[in-house]
Amino acid sequence: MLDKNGIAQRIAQELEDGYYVNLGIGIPTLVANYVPDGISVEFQSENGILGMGPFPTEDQVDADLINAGKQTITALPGASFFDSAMSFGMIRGQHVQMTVLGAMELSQDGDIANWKIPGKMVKGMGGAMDLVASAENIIVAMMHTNKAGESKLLEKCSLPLTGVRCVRKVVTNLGVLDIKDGAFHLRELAPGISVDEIKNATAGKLIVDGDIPTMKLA
Amino acid sequence: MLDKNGIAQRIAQELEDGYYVNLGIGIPTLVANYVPDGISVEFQSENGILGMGPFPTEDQVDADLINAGKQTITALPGASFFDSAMSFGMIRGQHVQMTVLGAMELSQDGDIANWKIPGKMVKGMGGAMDLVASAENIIVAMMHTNKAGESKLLEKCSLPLTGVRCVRKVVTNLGVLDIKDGAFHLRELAPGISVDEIKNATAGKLIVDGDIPTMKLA
Amino acid sequence: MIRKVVKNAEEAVQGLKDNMTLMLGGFGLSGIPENSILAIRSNGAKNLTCISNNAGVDDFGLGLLLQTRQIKKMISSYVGENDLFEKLMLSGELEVDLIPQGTLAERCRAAGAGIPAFFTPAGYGTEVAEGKEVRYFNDKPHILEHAFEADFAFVKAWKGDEAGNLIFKGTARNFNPLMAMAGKITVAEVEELVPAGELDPNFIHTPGIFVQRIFQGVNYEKRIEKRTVRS
Amino acid sequence: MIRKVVKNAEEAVQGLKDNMTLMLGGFGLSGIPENSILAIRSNGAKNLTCISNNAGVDDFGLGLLLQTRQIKKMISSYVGENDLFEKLMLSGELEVDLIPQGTLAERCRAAGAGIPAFFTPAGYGTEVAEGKEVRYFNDKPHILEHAFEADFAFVKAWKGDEAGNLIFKGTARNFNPLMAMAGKITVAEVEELVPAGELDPNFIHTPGIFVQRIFQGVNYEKRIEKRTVRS
Repeated sequence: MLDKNGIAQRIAQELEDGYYVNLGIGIPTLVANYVPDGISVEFQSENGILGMGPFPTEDQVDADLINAGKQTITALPGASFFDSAMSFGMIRGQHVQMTVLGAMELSQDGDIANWKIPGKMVKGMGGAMDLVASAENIIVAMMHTNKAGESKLLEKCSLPLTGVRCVRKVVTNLGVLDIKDGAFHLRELAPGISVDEIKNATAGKLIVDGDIPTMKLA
Repeated sequence: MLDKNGIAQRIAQELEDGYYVNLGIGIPTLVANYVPDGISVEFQSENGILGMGPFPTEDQVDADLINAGKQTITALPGASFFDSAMSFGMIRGQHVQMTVLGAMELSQDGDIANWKIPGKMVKGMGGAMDLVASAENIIVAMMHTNKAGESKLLEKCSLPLTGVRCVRKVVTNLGVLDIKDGAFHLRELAPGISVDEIKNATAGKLIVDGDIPTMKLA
Repeated sequence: MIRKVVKNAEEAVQGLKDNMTLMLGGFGLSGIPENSILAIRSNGAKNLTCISNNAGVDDFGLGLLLQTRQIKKMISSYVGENDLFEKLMLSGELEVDLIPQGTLAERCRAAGAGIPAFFTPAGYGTEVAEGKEVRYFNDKPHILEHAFEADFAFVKAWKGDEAGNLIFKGTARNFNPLMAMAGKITVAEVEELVPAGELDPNFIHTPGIFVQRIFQGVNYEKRIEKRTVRS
Repeated sequence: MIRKVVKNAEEAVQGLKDNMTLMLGGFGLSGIPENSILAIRSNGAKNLTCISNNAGVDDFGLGLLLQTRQIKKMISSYVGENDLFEKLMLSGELEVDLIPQGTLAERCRAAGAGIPAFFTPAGYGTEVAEGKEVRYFNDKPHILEHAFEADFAFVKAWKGDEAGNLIFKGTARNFNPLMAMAGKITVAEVEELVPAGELDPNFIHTPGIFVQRIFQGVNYEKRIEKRTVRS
């Protein structure tokens, strides 16, 4: 089974040289720590920076330099700042090649729900709806089941949607699954996880085609 | 009768303190020479400058600094440069308080034709259609009649339109006329011009209400 | 030079009245018009509709106008981080309209640029799209969104000049330049106000034409919501 | 650092083929991609559709691609100043689509920003509006306009860095930043190419994400169409 860092590490294998990448809050943020050697990517944060760097040292902290999670950050050489319309122009215009975000639920059609739980305080969707409606290459990072042990990979989402038919791939603590043709297609198992464990934890239609390899993490 | 400079001088009296102004090519350009004392205005050129100054001296000439007529210009203190989308954002968003442009024909409904003569080479509308469709305060500067002596103030335009129901005022070599309620309303006479001369030169519906004063030029 | 400089925030908010719609720049607590918010509180106008990406925290930013119950409605993309907000929202005292962040930004820009409506894919198939026109472009569904209208826009810049030109710093730029374009009256507060001619015309983020009133702000707190440092 | 630097214009136009749609920055002869135009001429691709505010003059700018009959169609707002253009247009060898300048600019931006269509008042009631959807907003008629699509965008900047960030100078900015956003492949030629980190990230006009290929141009002529001086 993977922990949060393991999920991030596996997702980082999806990065390709030259990608501009938007990372959501939580597990997705950790992906930046595992960029494979020999490839160059740049991170975009939708509040208006391209070329986002690591957290600052104490003396670098600047209230005018934060990420979408409102954390203080730094800018790398070659960075640029821009306004929110330009930022979402990049996103809607599909200039960002990979988007990683978390989810509460996913459906076998690629629908995603990650912003609202009826009856609870709703904080808002932030930029998530723009991201999922626009990007071609959306990867979800999440636990396979919720705290109650129920599957988050469903036939249909029960929560209000963030976007429809948009997620192509999900990396969970149990494995890697592609989403296409109305089903979850199991591609890789997390270390120590069996196909049966995935079957038990997946409520939506699951396709297991041939031998499923266990993922390789460096 | 006014010459081109006289028309420009009279139009300049329409300027108010704090106006941002877009001047078209030809007579309108001359308006900048007659800004009344004691008021401050800024000139916008739609190719991307606010705070346009006079023509440069020989040693100031810069290929990267031109106006919409492609003439070399200068920038005044407080100027700014911007892209064409921002520039027309200013125009469409009605941030420019006064637009002065030329016309081939005007109708009594405020329609304007100034970009195309069927059968002749058509050069294009440039920014004129955006300007006339957007601005609240459009003043046309032109001769009252064409080279054949025919009125350019018509019941209906015969040439392809640049915009409909948009022109509020026209200053010609013969006088000043407001356009409203489907008619030209004579407001001022050019020096030496009689009401009858205006009547003879105006093909569209003309309203002459009371005594018409002769305009005052400083 | 067109005169735009006002003495302070109090003078800048003159004309602000009950029931008006305001835009306020900033993302989180970064780039928020701190001085103007305090002056709006002193002004006391009530039943305000505020368009702002976030709603501040309990004791800073727009949270201050929630304390005084001056806000009737918030139009935002994300409103966490505020206990009073939650209480007012759940009790029905505060209306909240949640909008995708990119749509929020584009609706501000559209207002300033004279674009009354545009199509965007964001929110299709979600409750955000309810009641909105759907149209396909290149086989992809989009929804029609409209420009905002705002009586006042309050923005915060790093530097500004007496002609109203503004320069923002880092990610404190965010919604500020878009809202500056969109206000019937746009008020800019700046950390440093300089004479016209001191800012390079090539590097102006907001041309002065969009700014009706400008003043040099005081006592900037520039609070940091999540100070995160490298170990 | 994402690799974007190419050796020269010839390398930058690789992949350009017959029947493609190109965008080319510039207003008049100011800010035009001089090097790229020469490379397009050498490349020889034919039946090109060119989106550009103007069409150059007889012996400079896009006029050079008219000479070689590489352009099938021009999409512009103003095309005077060019005898060959007139001849080709009147003989039917060249298609011309004339578009209001602000609509041209906004359709470029829309293409880059993922906005497939928007409403604008420009052109309502004129032949520009023929066949287009009309809708009233605030009692004012608007027409629906669509985003462009372009296989290549060629832009010219003053300075650029190896990350693809661009800075323009004066009114040579014009359409360049908008077209840079809109090309499937955007080629930027710059007067001065510097290492990443040398340009202030606060004053980038076009963020590098929009630029796929960048090179330092040579032998800039920067011709002036109407040299006008004060006496």
